[in-house]
Amino acid sequence: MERVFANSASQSEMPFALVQGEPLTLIPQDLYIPPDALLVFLEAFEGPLDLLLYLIKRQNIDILNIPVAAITKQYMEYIQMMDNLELELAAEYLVMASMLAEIKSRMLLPRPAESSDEDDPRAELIRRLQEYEQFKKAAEDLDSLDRLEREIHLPNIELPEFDIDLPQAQVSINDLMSAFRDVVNRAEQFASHHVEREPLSVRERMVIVLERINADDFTGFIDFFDASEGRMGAVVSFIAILELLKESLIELVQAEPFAPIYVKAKS
Amino acid sequence: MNSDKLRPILEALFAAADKPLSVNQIFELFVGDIEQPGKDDIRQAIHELVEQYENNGIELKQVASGFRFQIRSDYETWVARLWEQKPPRYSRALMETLALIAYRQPITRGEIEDIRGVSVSTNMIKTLQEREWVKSLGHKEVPGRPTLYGTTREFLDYFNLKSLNQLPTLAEIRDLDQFNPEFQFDENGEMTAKEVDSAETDNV
Amino acid sequence: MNSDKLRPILEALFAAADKPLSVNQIFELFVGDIEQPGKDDIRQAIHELVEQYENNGIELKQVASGFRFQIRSDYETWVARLWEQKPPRYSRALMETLALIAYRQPITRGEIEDIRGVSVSTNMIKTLQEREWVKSLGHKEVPGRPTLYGTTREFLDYFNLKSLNQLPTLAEIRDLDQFNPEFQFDENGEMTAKEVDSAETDNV
Repeated sequence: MERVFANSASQSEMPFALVQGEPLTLIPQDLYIPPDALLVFLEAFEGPLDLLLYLIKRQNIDILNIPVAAITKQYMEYIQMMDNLELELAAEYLVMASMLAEIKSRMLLPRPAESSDEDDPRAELIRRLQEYEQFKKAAEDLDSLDRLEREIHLPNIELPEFDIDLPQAQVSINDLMSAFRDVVNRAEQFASHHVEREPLSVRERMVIVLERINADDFTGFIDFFDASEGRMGAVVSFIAILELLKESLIELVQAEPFAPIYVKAKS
Repeated sequence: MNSDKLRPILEALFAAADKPLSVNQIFELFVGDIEQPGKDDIRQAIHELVEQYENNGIELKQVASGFRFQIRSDYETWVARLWEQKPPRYSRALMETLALIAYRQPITRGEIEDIRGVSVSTNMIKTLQEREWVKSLGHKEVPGRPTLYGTTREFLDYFNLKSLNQLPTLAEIRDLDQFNPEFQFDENGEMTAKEVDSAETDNV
Repeated sequence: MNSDKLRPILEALFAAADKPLSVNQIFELFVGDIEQPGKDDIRQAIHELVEQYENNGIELKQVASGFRFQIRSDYETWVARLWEQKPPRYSRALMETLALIAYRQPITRGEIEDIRGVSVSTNMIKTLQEREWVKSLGHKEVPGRPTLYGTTREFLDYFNLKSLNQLPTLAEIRDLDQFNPEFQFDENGEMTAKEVDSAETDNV
């Protein structure tokens, strides 16, 4: 296993920094890759075909003439690394692994002397790799076209003061609510995004605080509390200020102990 | 930089800018360039541009904070027909963006994108700002200093709300769904025109 | 209506519209007017406008769904200084999916997945549809009736193209016949790069 890696590394360089001699069980032993870097590296692949293409290109192998055994071995090592890192391994990577193993085993069998190209067990894999490479390139070409918001900008030309009322899009509060419900439902399918649900009164107060401190350099902490709002109002203000502090949107300033506290925009 | 070279650059700048540009603002844009025009060069080029557009459908016009291109009011009749022909409609994506700004303000564009899992186009935010439903509340002090957005007084007025507090909570929205299966979407994700009978909620 | 009169009206229309305008759309705007221009008049005026803006900072450009004013990309350097926001970026996965839809339309999600070798997330298709780059063209009459996707005119407009023909040509795939069926393993079962004449594969 180490040998293959040494080989491949000598043929072309690995694309990230290598740190030698770390006593890690992570394979291969002579080639330590910081797990973070490896993670980024592995996540850069769009899938098994992309990974295979990378392995082939890195060694300057003609795609039409893939050394299946060597490539399979390298491929399996990457799969193993992903597994060790507990990367969520897409099933497609495993399917590809078994496809490679099958091709490899078929190539070990003797073939009739009169075999045609179509009988080459690699044919299907090569076809897929070529097709994928074609569209990988097409995607890059597409990405480099001039496009709106990047190279192409549209003019922003002001309308004159019209005497006529231009129609505006009509929106109902139901539209707004269902849009919110949908976006939250969708976000919740992905565990990483929990849309928190602070009471809106806090959100609203946060905005009020922000508006006020943007207007003035320093606003007294006390000014955000209005006795007429009662205990509930004070609590809402207090939570809003804490929330803004947590999100690093504001800071509290106090010159010395017991001096007045001021709220200002974080800078 | 002579004015023949400067003129089309300024033309591009005035056309692209979403606010009027003053001579000073334009001057600042060139600071550091090898060929840096002086303020008089800029004034001269602006003067030429104003003349160049004298008989056109658009004009370079001076307003309080600088110069901007605008449609000549002589052509109002025809321009207004563009809207009659195609009354604007908001996309689903825009509604979701508005909903997130309303419910999660202050919020940055990046945060909206994180929650939606889909990128938010500049145009969408611009449309909401032009409608005066959304405004900038300042910047978040993180790398890139992204703009924080929130809803406006006009937003509340439009939806007939006294305060954000009156917006239904998510739990209430979900409860409502059970009684009211009227949130229908067609294949393109567009909201259908069909309105619910609860008159107090939807009218604008 | 002669083209001297028509030209500034069209100029105002193009400047005001937020989407490209086609000759037909413009023609419709004048229907019912006493002085109603014909389509050829409109084409002539557009032609003159394109020429009029030939050396300017903005240009009247034809894209898939019509003509639009846009800032000439020569001036992008300066225009980019006006805004702080970076243009939206799209992932490789999204661009690959979009490329497949553009070049292979009509295509189903399953077919895209076959070529890319990975599954295509629902969010990605949604993003593409929200951007109005991709639309459903119907269903394929196979079990499961999967949706067939294709690109829209807005896709072409966004990428500054008049038609699909203007897409960069696909790289050629070399013929499978060319490939060499010869290979050999060394003692350890490692394939050698060396090519041999015999079709023997069995010395492992």
